[in-house]
Amino acid sequence: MLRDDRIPGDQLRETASELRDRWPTGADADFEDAIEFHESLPASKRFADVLESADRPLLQPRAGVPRLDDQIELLVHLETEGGADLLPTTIDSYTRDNEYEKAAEGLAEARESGNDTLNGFPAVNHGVDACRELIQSVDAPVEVRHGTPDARLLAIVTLAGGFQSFEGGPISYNIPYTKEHDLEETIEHWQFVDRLCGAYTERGVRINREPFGPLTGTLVPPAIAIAVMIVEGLLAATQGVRSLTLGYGQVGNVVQDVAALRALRELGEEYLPDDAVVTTVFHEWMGGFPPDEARASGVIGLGGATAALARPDKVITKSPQEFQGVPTREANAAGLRTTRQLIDMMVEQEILIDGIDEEQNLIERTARSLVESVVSHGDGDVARGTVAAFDSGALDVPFAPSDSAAAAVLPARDDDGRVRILEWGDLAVPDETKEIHEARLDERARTEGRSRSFRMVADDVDAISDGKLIGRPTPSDGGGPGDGVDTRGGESDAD
Amino acid sequence: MLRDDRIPGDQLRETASELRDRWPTGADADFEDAIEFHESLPASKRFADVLESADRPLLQPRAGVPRLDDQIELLVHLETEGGADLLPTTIDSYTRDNEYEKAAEGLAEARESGNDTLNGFPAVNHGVDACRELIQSVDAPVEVRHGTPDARLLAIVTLAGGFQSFEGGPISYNIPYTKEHDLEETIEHWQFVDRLCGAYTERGVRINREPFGPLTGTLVPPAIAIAVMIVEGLLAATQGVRSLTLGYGQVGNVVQDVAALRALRELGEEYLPDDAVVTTVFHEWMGGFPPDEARASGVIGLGGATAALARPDKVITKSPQEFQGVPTREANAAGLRTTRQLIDMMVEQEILIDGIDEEQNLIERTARSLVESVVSHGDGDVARGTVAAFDSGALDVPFAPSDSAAAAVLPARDDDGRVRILEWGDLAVPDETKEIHEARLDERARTEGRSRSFRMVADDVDAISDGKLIGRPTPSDGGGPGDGVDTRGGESDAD
Amino acid sequence: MAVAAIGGDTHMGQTVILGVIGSDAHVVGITILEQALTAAGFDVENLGVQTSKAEFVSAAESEDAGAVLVSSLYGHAEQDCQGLHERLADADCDAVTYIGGNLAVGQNDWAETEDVFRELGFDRVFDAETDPEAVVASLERDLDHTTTETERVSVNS
Amino acid sequence: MAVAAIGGDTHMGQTVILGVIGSDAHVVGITILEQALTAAGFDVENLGVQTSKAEFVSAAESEDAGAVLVSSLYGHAEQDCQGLHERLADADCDAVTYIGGNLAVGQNDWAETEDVFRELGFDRVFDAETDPEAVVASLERDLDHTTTETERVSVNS
Ligand code: B12
Ligand code: B12
Repeated sequence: MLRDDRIPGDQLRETASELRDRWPTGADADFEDAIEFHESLPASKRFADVLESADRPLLQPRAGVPRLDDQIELLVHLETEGGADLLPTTIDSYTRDNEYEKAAEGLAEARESGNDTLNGFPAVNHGVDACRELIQSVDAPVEVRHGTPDARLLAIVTLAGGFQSFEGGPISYNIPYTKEHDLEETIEHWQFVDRLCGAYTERGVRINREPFGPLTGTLVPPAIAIAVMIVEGLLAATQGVRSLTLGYGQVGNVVQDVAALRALRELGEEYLPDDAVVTTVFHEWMGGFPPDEARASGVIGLGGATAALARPDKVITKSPQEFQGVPTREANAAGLRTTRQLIDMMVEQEILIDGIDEEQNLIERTARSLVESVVSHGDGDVARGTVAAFDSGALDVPFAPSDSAAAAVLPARDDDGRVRILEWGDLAVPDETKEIHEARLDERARTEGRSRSFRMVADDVDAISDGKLIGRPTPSDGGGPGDGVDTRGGESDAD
Repeated sequence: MLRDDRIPGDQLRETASELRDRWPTGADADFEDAIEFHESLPASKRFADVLESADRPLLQPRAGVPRLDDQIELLVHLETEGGADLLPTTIDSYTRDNEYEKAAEGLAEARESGNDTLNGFPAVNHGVDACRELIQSVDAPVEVRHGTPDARLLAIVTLAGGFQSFEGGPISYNIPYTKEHDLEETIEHWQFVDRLCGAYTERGVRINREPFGPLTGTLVPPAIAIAVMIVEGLLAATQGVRSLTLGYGQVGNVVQDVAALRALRELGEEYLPDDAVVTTVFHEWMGGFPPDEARASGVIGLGGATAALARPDKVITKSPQEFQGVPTREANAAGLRTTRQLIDMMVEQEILIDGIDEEQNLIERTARSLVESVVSHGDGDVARGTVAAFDSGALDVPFAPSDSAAAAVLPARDDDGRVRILEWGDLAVPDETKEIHEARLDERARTEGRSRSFRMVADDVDAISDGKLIGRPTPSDGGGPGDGVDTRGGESDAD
Repeated sequence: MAVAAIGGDTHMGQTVILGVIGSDAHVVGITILEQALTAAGFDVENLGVQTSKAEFVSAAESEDAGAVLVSSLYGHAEQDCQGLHERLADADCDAVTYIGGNLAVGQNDWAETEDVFRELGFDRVFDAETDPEAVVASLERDLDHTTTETERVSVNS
Repeated sequence: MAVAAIGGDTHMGQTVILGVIGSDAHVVGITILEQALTAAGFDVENLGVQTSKAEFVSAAESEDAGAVLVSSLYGHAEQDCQGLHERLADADCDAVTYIGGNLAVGQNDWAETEDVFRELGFDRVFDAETDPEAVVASLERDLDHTTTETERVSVNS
């Protein structure tokens, strides 16, 4: 039965050896050998240390292409031309689905055709040695970024391959990323991943773990994201993880974003054990981007400005080509530099904004009530509580595609652009909190002369890509300045 | 003798007819005919009305190319693809020097070769009809932007040509733009320009006048810029100008920029006559830009964010190619859209920042003391006072190339990035103000472990183009992330 | 985005099948589309994300669908749609087929992308800038049109 | 930007002429350069902005300048520098000549721009990204070099 208990060493070894048999490259992932490799790395590649000792927000992009040489080139480019402080390796979708066979085909095709036929780096297929070559070819520490519900083999291979940070978690890489994966099973799989990281940690190789804060990336109310971060942090800590980077995705309202990042750090430190070092990561806007690089740079600019005000430990940057597709390396580096310029111009300024405390307070109260509800759903066991709370809808994520989540919660912005909750489902939130949200949404409804409804949600989902923060109803729908894209979108008739 | 008195109507006519003989196109500039043309324009092209009735900051780029058809195309592009609310026509350097002969050569060459051999639109050479064609070919109101000490003939031609806004002023288009032009004479020339605008205004065609607030664009202390704006506003109002847009160039410190824009509006309304409508314009960073479009977009982003907080009536945008040279129209439109995205995402948010009042107060006290000093230097006459105050150094502009200014004032940033004054020259500022600045600069000197000196100034001048706000001393000078430009600058050896 | 007034006419009772194909989990687009289509009076069967070709085909078959709307955002649309139209044909399904979303990996040329999906058999190809109203308008045209043609055929036979 | 330590050695007493040519008024660059060159021990004669060719030539002549540094930012450098080197030659001035700043209108190709100014006779061409320290280093090389050669010549004669 699922329990929030540390996996015994022998069980870890047993499962590991079973998993290593699933794909030929698994055999090369020898733990002792891996420890040795990690110990051979210079201090500048120790992810946890570099991140935790930084005196300014470190920048990290997302990036992954199928071939090893291309991936090395890409990362070197992001380091030298983008000034990335921390590097990523984003994994392809087949690997995320554990379809190593299909990934192998895609990789072979990529090698033959020279085209990027996969949307990321199939690390399992590449295997341990290739990963080590990658780690050795760059100067900064590298993280595995993916979206994999069952990331056990991926973790075995990549950690043995020298990566020192591993993104994801049982909620954050299930609920937003899949339809049918069972949540209980996913938690077990991540207990394994965390336990593996814990095993490295015990041997002095402190693997950084980063739960994925943005979730569905689309108007996620801060308290929900924070509650999920705390729960995943707790589960990871149980397994021996000692370096935890909790995430949060920008919503675009400056006061709310700064308040949320502070609340995240505050509650992270409060809930997580003292021997785990807690850091925070701020993701630049994760929702729909404008179909125009110039306006996208504006969105990125607001991300950088917010980061300068909130001072998270790390910022995950976006590129101006986010709307279009996987960015070119130049665009990816551009996103880094735009962000860097804003942070560096603002970070030395003292800019004290009113009302942050109040918003932070509201977020903390709500997040606490969600975490407490998880704990009580599990009679004190966070693992079981998570499953039960999602099942009952006490914990929920808006726009969740997963069958494990109610997805009954619907967010909408208030008149100031802060993300509030319009539909609560069965979310475990105090009535007093609900009243505050409802009052704020009523205020907006009055301003707009329409009633609160799904139309607000739909309008808000598109607002930033349409060039605004709040999806106000417009008298006419067309018009507006051009967007630098040739066709104003739409269909191409086949006749 | 120079006096701040309205030019009598007959003298205006006399000078005008003299000027119209200086270049063949002058003959076509008939005042009655011009009034008729202006009256034929739709309300959407009445510059003053459009600007003064706007409910959000309007955006305006800078743009000028030699040929008429190209200029039309350029402006249409900025309107449709950039979403510009107000349009510019930037005049070339020869015209600014009243060298219409050279401008004619450049224009002929441009027409033959298709190259832009002039750095702007030679409006005098084009003449009245071409200007009207330009005005008729676009939808938004258009302003003449230049930098001409003696802009009398330019004003005669362009106002007859249907332009409804005219940038500049006797200080702001002399001190930063020329070495040898006599200030007294320049004031007389601008009294003519303002009187001409006043003549249109009396006939119901309210020409908007916009003194050039950024001055030398390089670390100009807000109080100096504001004092110059007030003085130029007063001189213009005397001549009958009734629509005045006072300008200010971003310094990059958010608190100081918001405070300065508020002070500008406040003092503008206080000092200028009630029958003149005062609006404000915020120029995105006018100093040296980063040699990299991505980082330049970051600078522009901070401009947009500041505009959203300060809500000026108008914003003059920069392009990401500012460093390189005159931007392509695409880059120019991109600067508009990046700015627009930031403003529209932020403008509905209530973001109350502490300490703005205090800074505003300091700026207002200093600016007031400068304006009072001008008045007393002229025994109550602002025109004569201006000449005398520049002569004595009581009014001064940092980095002024003009022989008319002492250019003894040297600015530097304090530890928070606000522009303070390091060298005062004879600037007419209360001791108490000087003490505040000096204390702030000492704070910075302590932080940096070096003494206050010109090196701070030099470092600050380059800071934003190097990616920071404050020019801190760096242990090593090289290194840092690439800047997306192939060569890291420097010389090319001819051997 | 503007959403049509709630409660338009019902459109011939012909079901519209909607889903995200392959292992793609981007759900926001179809959530918005479902809402817009429903508001416009269409009968929508939303299969959700990570829907296989087989699921599309069997839903189209069992609902006698008038239209099959396939969404794909994550960049593997081409692989995921291989053979879909053959299977629809095998099942005697004559529904119009649309595909929309972000259809290629990376910064590809749209015209090229478009051709690829026409070749695969889609009647209409929509990019990621598509306004839901445009989809509603298209479907209204295509479904009325299809219905009329079918009627004419039966009169003639 | 880093500025050299104040009070370096004096460089052979050879005057460096500095100015902005034509009707260009961009003064910040030469202000920074003057300061850096002076700090490095050069004897600088700063003619300021809007300096004509004639002014450059007569200053170079009367100061027996070792180097003439021409700055141009506003995009008319090419027109403004036509004939400058001929006039310097006429005045028997053998100073090394540098030009720097933003040398073309618009978004031109640097290699092309560079060629244009070499053709005009400049010994070195600097772009707008030039660090003042690089100018100091170059001048140190060029002026010492020139001096040494001159000395050698006089020993031999
Ligand atoms: C939010 C988001 C996510 C969220 C999704 C949460 C969720 N479950 O929905 C998260 C963070 C989980 C995520 C994950 C991934 N994402 Co994602 N994501 C986005 C993002 C930012 C916005 C998408 C969105 O919701 N838009 C808003 C909705 C309303 O618009 P829409 O989806 O485009 O739908 C509209 C139109 O496209 C059209 N439409 C859509 N479908 C159809 C169908 C028909 C028939 C018609 C007519 C019209 C139509 O109408 C819709 C309504 O207006 C986009 C980039 C962007 N667009 O800005 C990337 C993006 C789509 N993601 C991308 C990628 C690669 C991924 C990942 C593979 C991860 C990665 N590398 O980290 C994973 C995939 C996981 C999986 N198994 O699917 C890429 C796709 C690359 C490509 N195609 O070349 C994009 C473009 C980002 C990028 N630039 O790299 N993502
Ligand atoms: C500040 C500024 C102004 C201020 C100048 C105030 C003043 N009097 O100094 C104001 C606002 C008045 C102004 C006016 C104009 N400007 Co202006 N300005 C700038 C800006 C933003 C910064 C220049 C600067 O001070 N940089 C900081 C200093 C430290 O750097 P620097 O000047 O480049 O100098 C360094 C190097 O270039 C090099 N260097 C320079 N000279 C030399 C010489 C030698 C021998 C060597 C070795 C090295 C060297 O070393 C210096 C020190 O590091 C630039 C764009 C940019 N660079 O970001 C535009 C820019 C130079 N201006 C431009 C233009 C067109 C004008 C105008 C014609 C106006 C217009 N269209 O409105 C007028 C010209 C008026 C006139 N008569 O000259 C263009 C030039 C276009 C081109 N070359 O293709 C630019 C590039 C802006 C643009 N993108 O359009 N400007």
